[in-house]
Amino acid sequence: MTQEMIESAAAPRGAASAFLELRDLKVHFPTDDGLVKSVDGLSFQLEKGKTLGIVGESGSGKSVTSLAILGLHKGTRAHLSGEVWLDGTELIGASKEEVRKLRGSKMAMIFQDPLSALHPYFTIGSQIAEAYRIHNDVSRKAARARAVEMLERVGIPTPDKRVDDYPHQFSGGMRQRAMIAMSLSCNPELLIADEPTTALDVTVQAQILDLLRDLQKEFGSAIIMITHDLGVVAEFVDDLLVMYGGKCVEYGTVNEVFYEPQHPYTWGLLSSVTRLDRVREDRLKPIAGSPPSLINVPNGCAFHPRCPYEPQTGGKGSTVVPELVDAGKGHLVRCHLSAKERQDIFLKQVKPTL
Amino acid sequence: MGRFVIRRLLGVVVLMFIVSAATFAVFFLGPKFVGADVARNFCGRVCNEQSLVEVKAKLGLDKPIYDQYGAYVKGIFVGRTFGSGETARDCPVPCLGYSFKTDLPVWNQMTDRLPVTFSLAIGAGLIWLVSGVAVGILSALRRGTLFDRAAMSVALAGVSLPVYFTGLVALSVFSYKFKWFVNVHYSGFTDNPAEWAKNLVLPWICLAFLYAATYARLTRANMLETMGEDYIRTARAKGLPEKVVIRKHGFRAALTPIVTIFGLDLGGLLGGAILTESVFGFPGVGKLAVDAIGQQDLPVILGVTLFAGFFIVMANLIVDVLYAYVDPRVRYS
Amino acid sequence: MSRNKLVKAGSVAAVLALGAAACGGSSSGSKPTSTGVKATYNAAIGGVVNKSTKVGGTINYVASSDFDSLDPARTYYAYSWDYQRIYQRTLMMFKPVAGKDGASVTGDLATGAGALSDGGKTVTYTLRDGITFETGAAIKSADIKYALERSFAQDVINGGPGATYLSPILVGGKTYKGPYKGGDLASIDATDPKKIVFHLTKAFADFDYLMALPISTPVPKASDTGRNGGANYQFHVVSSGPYKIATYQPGKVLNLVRNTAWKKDSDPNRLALPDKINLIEGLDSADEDQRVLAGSADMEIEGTGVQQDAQSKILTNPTNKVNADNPSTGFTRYISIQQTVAPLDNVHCRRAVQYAADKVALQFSRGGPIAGGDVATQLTPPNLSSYKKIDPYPSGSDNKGDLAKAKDELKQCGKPSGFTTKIATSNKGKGPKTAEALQQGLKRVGINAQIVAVDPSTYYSGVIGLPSNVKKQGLGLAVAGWGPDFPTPYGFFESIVDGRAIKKDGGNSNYAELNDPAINSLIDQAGSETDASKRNDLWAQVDQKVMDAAVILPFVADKALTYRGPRLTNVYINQAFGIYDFVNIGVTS
Amino acid sequence: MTAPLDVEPSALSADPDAVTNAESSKAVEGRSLKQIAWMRLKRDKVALGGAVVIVLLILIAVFAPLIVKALGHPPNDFHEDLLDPTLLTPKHKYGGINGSYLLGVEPVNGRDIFSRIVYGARISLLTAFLATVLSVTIGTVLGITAGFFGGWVDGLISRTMDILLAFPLLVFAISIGTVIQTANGAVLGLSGTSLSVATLIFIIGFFNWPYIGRIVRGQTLSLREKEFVDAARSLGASNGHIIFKQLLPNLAAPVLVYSTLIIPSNILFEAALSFLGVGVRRPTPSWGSMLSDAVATYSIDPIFMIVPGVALLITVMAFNLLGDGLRDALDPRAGR
Repeated sequence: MTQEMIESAAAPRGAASAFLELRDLKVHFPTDDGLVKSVDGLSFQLEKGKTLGIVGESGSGKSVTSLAILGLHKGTRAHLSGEVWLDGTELIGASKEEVRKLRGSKMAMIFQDPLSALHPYFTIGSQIAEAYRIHNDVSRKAARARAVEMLERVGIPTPDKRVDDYPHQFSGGMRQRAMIAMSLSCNPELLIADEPTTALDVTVQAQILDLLRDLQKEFGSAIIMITHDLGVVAEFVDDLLVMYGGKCVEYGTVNEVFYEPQHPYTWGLLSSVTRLDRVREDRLKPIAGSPPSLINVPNGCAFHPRCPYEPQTGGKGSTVVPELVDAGKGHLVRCHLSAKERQDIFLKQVKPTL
Repeated sequence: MGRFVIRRLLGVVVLMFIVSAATFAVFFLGPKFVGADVARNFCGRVCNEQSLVEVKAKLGLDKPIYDQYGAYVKGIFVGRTFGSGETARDCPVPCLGYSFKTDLPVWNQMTDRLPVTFSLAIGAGLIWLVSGVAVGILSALRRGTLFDRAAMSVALAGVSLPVYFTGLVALSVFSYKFKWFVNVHYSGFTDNPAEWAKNLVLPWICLAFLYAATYARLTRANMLETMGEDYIRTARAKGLPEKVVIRKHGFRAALTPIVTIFGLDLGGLLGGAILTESVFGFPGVGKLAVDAIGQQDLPVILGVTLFAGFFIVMANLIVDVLYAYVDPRVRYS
Repeated sequence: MSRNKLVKAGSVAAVLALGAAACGGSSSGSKPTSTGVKATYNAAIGGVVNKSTKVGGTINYVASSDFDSLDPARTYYAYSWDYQRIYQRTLMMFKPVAGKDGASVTGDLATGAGALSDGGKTVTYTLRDGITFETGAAIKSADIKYALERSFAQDVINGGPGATYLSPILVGGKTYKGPYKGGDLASIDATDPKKIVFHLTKAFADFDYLMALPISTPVPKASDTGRNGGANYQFHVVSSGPYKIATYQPGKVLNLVRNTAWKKDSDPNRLALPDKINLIEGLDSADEDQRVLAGSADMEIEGTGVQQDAQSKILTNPTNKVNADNPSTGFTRYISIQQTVAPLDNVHCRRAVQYAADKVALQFSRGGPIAGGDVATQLTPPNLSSYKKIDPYPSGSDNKGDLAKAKDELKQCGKPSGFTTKIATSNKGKGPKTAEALQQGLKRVGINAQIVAVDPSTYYSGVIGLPSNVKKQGLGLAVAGWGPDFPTPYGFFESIVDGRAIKKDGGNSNYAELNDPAINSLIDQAGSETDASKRNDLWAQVDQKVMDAAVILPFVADKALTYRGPRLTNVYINQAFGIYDFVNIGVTS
Repeated sequence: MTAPLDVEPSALSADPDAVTNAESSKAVEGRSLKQIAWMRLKRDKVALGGAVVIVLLILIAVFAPLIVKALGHPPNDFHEDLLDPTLLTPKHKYGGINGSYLLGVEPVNGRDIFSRIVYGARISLLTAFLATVLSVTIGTVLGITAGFFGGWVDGLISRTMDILLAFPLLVFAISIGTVIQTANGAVLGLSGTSLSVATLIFIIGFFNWPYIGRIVRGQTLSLREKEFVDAARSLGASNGHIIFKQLLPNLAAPVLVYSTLIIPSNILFEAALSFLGVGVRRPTPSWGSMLSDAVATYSIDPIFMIVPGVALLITVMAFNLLGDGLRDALDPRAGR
């Protein structure tokens, strides 16, 4: 067990020992309508060579977390607090410039929609070369060679020609590969992949995942895989973090979460996955109700309005925020139900539907 | 690219054809529709039925409209000859005919006035482009600050202020009250560049103010939209310094549409900054148009309309070509 | 007469003044008697301001628009006629003198007035010696003959008054088409290069006046061909006077320099003082005023008067005021009341209009007492010899109309609650304001009028100058004005009240189509009356009768506030044009 | 990530980081577009201010006779006694503003500027509104037609729009205005002021439709490809049904926003034409013709120029503010 969830309250101060460690990260956005608490007290650790999956509905705070790690909320109206330690450096308190230098070199990100994430006016090659040249003092020519090399590495055929193409001339899968090539151009030690395969068809998906896996092996990078696709999770990640309403609701190794899910929300997620191959209409409401408003997060457990087991908490669900507690072997869960109640419900009601 | 340009040029010709035909029709049929006779305007004080017939013949108004139009179009491309015998006048290519009122060749009248309109439009254009875009960018980058609010309030007032009001206010304040610019009138660039510029300051600013306001709003909106684009986030994620992100990745995408709109606006203005010229009494193409319209000086109206239409269409064309050059998505599709 | 845009004092009247021989006692060749006067307010009316013979310098004139044409056969603006006298010579010319004498003529190219023979049907002029074009070529009688013939060619060079005047007078003139198509007009005989002989259809006493119009400016036939001839001659005119055109950019500049071919001893009328005369055209009116007041220009040549801003600067500043004049322009501003349009065919309805009009409002619409003029109660302007004050329709002590009388007239007309009609006006200048003032006045007695505003270029030719159109469109009221070029009653009245002068197919100036046999016969009587005071009595009767018919509602006797640059010399108002005489103006520095 | 407003929570596949751009991202549930827009608009004090001014202006225009009766003098009545007889400008300072003449008097004839401004609001608003209705109607109908049917219909309409946009608009508008003004008889059964107003409406409305036509066409093109249209079509819905029940409701927002934004430009257009002398007939008051009249005297009587100019400014600004607010409310991404 390399990762260990640390309750924010009990978090030891001082430099973190893990390669990446988040301590009580909070990202809040003041808006006209009120304060949006996109991420509200998130902590986890990640070592090199390992992969952490983060799943959750839209607005659960997954992407905001990754942008916070990269320091992309700096200078915006977002209120950040907590700590982000990367290889011994604290990033939240670090200067903009310091974080910028790390960005793209030590940590890189693969974005979800490569068509909109690549600049339409510049060639693929120049965009990759640009990323390389920021952090490496090399000539244009060398940077271009690097771009070709990276394109070749991610499996673009005739990279020396395609290097001068524009993003719109690439197919969806190729664009994603180019995106990956760009992210990897400086051999980052931390790679955050935000739904890297969502826009792609199944075969390409598999290729991209293979590619990431190979690259991870080669460079020993740590990867955070943000996804809604539990299939990808099952195949690719070591640990899994389930987010709901800006908070972690369940955390554990992928096997534990998959085979012994503890949180009612996770149950819902898992049931929706199994329905993927079913008729489309059935998928529309996997979990009753809507994601919570991040401005008016429900009192108590954020999930309680949608939780079918809320009555069993005796009113606690709508009044008290449940703590994140260890359900054994580092498997953390944020739920008022007792371990036994959860066990019963899961075995009797949920498991048969999976 | 070459074919694209050629196809567009052909389109221009067709368009000009239609514009001229429509203008011709409006002025030939319009007066008939309301029961007026154009020839009577140019018949002089001693107009009687006989001289009316003679004037009609002289102006070519006695022929059917399609003949007149045909001769007109022919004149543009191969020139034509007016009258016959000793008093015949050759009107060389591009012949837009002679003014009914002054007997001057329309082409010369327009080229005479072009410098005025060009001076006005291009000077004002540069001012509003630079100031509008600068203010828009600063506003976007400092969104929500006092500067942004102040600039956008001024811009909003700007788009709500017609030049025939700002012009009068400017004249009454800066020309009459403070006497910074007395005798605002057009003076040729070649005569005295300093005088030329001094006289153009007020018109430039008044005309530019209106557009600068629009451009500031537009630039700000575009800039904000662009800076929210995913590819800007990507650029930041690469670790690019913010300056580079804004200048290299932000500007190009945000300003391309501005520059194209600038082309169109400038093209429209070159055909005559009618209101500005009227307010400041500048003898430009727009003033020519207004005067000619009042006098129903058909050849001049036609000439100016064609001229203005030509600039609009050419601006469109240039903008399209430029756009294709700047935006590879257009180029390759 | 009010045809030409912008020109208040400008334009031209039909000048067939039969009684002109007695007017001002014109003995040709008489030297200007006026002595110089100091620059004071109104000094140039009747006096010569800054009399001087100092030679040299440059005059800078300004104008808001271009001349109607520099072609002597085409021009028809008064200021253009006046201005062309600087560099063009005509057979006869209006005397370049201040005061009443300016309205009489003297020989220019001719040695003197035409010699009459054959009962007045043959007129012979002898040309002076030493007269030349700018090319140095001698001016021969054939050049004048050709110039007069040109003015018939309305198909090529339209606009000028030549054909109207000459075609009924010259033998064969009615069918003559001009030299381009019609060859030569036999009734103008130029066989002797020093003599030009006209054969008239009937005796015509005012022929000398006709020959003072620009149409008699000599034109060398050789210069009137090809690219530079015909309609293009206006851009290549050949000078005959002391100056010639150095630069002409239509609508921009007209620069004159000395014509070295001109010989002083051939021209007793022109002093030719300045070396250069520059004119900048196409300026904004307010800009012109600013320049003239600042001294960067010397004078505005159109004579329409300054704008309101300059008016306040002139009248409130004594330094400026001494350089200003407020001359009568000889124009009467009036509303034509069309008896051809119901219910104005009824004299009582017309009189109701006369009484109901608010003359103060109308006067203000023209610019008030200074820029506009005095309230008029009759058609005859005060500077006309036949002027005898009458006020047939007194409009109350405050001049704002007599509404009781107006209502009474309406009752007699059978329209006690008023009626509706239209007011036609030109849409430029002061016309619209005048129409509004009239409209507002008439509304008080229930006469509701709708304003029809038309561009000046069509207004006189196709809108109110075309009787059939007046009827068709029901233009019961029309904003108009009339002034003679030189103040003779005949020139003033003939076109606008003589029923025989009605032009049915366009170009009509008798808008109301007044055709009263009594008036017609009075006009004839006055024409043949040789006694000046009796003749003036007859014209006064015409005035009275026209007013009785109530077809013309005069409201302002025109004035203009004009400014003369202080460095100009020999400045005076020429009565023939109602504006400054440009012929002999010089500069002190 | 387009405006996540109507989006039902489709589990995990909906878009994720809603909050990167805080503005666009409220996880607002269960409210209709209308309600949300209204909510946003209510919060936009500036836009509301614009709306209040517009309502006031409309009331002023509607009740012009009453207002003038209470606070002014008949708009066409002359008051020469209030003028300096030499200069014809108001005798008293500040353009003759006093308790009886709230905005002073006009030079030359002494008409009550306040009354003329109040009546001028009628012309301004009437022409601008009706012209907007005209161009929006033509633009929407032809835009939908072009976008929905495509092919040669689209080609024809699009080319027509191109041609109209290539016309030097103002030159053409003045020309037609002049030709109509020359008509002093009745044209198509209209004459006088009503003819000139109808002409203005026609000119302004007709030449503006291609702008809205292009926008509607573009929107229609993208809507046509949307699933709900496919669904309706597969259920056998007629074109009419699709256009009126599916497309039009979805076009309502952009059309509304655009209409609000072209009203001010139409007001300015009307004023420009009146300024150039081809607007409404005299003596009907119009702000543009007041400005045009003021040209002669602005140097010595600036009030007469400033008053109509400011009236124009306030009106146009109010519409612009409301239009901006509406646009932000209905489509938060545009214009930010």
